[in-house]
Amino acid sequence: MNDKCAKIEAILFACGDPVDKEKLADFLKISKKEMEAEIATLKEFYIDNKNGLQIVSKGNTIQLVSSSRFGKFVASFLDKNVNEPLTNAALEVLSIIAYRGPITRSQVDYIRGVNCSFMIRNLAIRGLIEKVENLANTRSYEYVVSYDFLKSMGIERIEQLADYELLNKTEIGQGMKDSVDEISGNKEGKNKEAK
Amino acid sequence: MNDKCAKIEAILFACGDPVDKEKLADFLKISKKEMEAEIATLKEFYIDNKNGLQIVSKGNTIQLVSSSRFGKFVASFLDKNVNEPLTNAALEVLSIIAYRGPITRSQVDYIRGVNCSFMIRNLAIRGLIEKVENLANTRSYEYVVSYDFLKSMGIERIEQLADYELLNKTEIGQGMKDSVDEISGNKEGKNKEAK
Amino acid sequence: MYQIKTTQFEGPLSLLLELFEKQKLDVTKVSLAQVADDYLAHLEDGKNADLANLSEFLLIASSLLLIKSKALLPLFEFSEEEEEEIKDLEERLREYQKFKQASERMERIYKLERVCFSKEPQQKLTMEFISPGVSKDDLNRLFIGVLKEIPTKKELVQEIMEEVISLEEKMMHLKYSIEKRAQVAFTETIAKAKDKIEVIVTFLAMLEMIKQKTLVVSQRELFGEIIMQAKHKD
Repeated sequence: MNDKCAKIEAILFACGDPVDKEKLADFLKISKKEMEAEIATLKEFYIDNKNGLQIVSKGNTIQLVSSSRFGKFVASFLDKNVNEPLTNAALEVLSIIAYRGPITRSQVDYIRGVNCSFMIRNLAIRGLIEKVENLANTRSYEYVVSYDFLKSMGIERIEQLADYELLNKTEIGQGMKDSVDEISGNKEGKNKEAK
Repeated sequence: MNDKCAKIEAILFACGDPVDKEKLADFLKISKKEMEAEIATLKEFYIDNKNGLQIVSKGNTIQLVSSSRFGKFVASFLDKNVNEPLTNAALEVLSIIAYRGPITRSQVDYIRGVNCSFMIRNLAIRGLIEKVENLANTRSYEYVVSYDFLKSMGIERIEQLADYELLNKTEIGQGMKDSVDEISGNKEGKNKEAK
Repeated sequence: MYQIKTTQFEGPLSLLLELFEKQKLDVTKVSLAQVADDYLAHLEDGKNADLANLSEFLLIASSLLLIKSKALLPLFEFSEEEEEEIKDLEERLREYQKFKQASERMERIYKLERVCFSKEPQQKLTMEFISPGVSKDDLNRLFIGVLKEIPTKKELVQEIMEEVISLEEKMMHLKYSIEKRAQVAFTETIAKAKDKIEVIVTFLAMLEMIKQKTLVVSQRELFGEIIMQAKHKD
């Protein structure tokens, strides 16, 4: 595989979604025509080598997908594995988003003290949580639980959760931040106390 | 590419996330040993053909990822900031966990000679390390590096770190456990008095 | 002069190692004696007396004092336990050194940004709704559990800072004692010490006061009682 093809493969893979061919050509600093040639080469490569991947073109976009030959096969593997029960950790994340939503991913990470992106993704795939625009920062999202999830617990509105008022407001995480400040420089305070 | 490799490629691609090797072997109706052989073949295929993809493994799982050769290139296409700077202290903790994981917090503290709980928490929030249950003691946790760590270093598995074999071995034997106990014993004593 | 960064992350081992590296020494028992003075000088420096990890600094200081005393008194023999303690320190230093070097190598690779990306989830991948089978009460219990797991400010501070015994405080104390009475025995001042660390701090406080010429000590025999007296400026 030539270097351009490999780069196209890497980008298409990392994006997952369809990618605009023109944008890709610009990025690779090649002409549209060259771009088409590279795409053709990559398509051929997958066919000639009987890979499990293929390229799908639609309008001005191309997308890397798993080979249609294995469509059912892949779907049945996914079915089997996505339907696994949620882990306790994932349920904890769900409870955080329920009681504290709308909440950003990094706030969830902070509350649990571990990175939760994987679990958040998993919850979103199952339709338990939804992304909403972050009003404070348009570059990031916030999460809330879905209406379907509320219904599955027999309620209509988030406020109907047990102890919602109290648990939605409880100050959390602040203690952590304070102590970080204290340790990273505010030692004088501590000395004064000791005296 | 043989049919099994192509199927593995298709499934790994469709899942996106790390996939359990055993589940994959069961699904493909092949033995563990055969599974390892197929993975090795697929890895070789990517190397021989200079593809834009590679396989990362950790524990019993594998994941299909874009090639580390194109790290900066893909990052710039996705407009993503990667590998945010780490302090020396964070790097030290990270290297201890990388080479010695699974490792408990107090063992990390002992090696560095200082309390590392903040560092460990920060690294966990950033997703570079993760907690695993301590098999020897269910009340405490151990830490290991994450997939994100392997991917940010561009290595296929933890053993690829320089001098892994050498540093993975503990030379400090008996003295260690005793002193850890002594230190934590002192702490408890103090806490009690402080109350 | 070398300065320790007074962040909580710089521990006694990294200080010792920097002293070794500065003098281009290997980590051995002999070289430990050579850097012991520098190390103790940092601890005696009042600025460093309230380091977050003072106790860890002091535990190692006690091993260094032991090694120093051997260097000063050739006839002095280490007990088996002391030998063990010194060997342990050497091993820990070498071990820490390995990881420090490994972390430097790791940083170089990390900075290359040879990053692998996983596949972004396809937008279409959202599946049908799958009920997790949790009730309202389950969710409540789960969230309260999460709240309980969050370390409180107090716990964290205590864990990191511990209770700092400041050298300064100890010196005030000693000064008070010797002013009240003509003579004070060292063993008396440590009779109520909580742990080894407090003994060490008291000893360091005594050394510091000798240096500042506010106190004189006498000792009749090797390992005999140390008697402290106030030194009055005439």
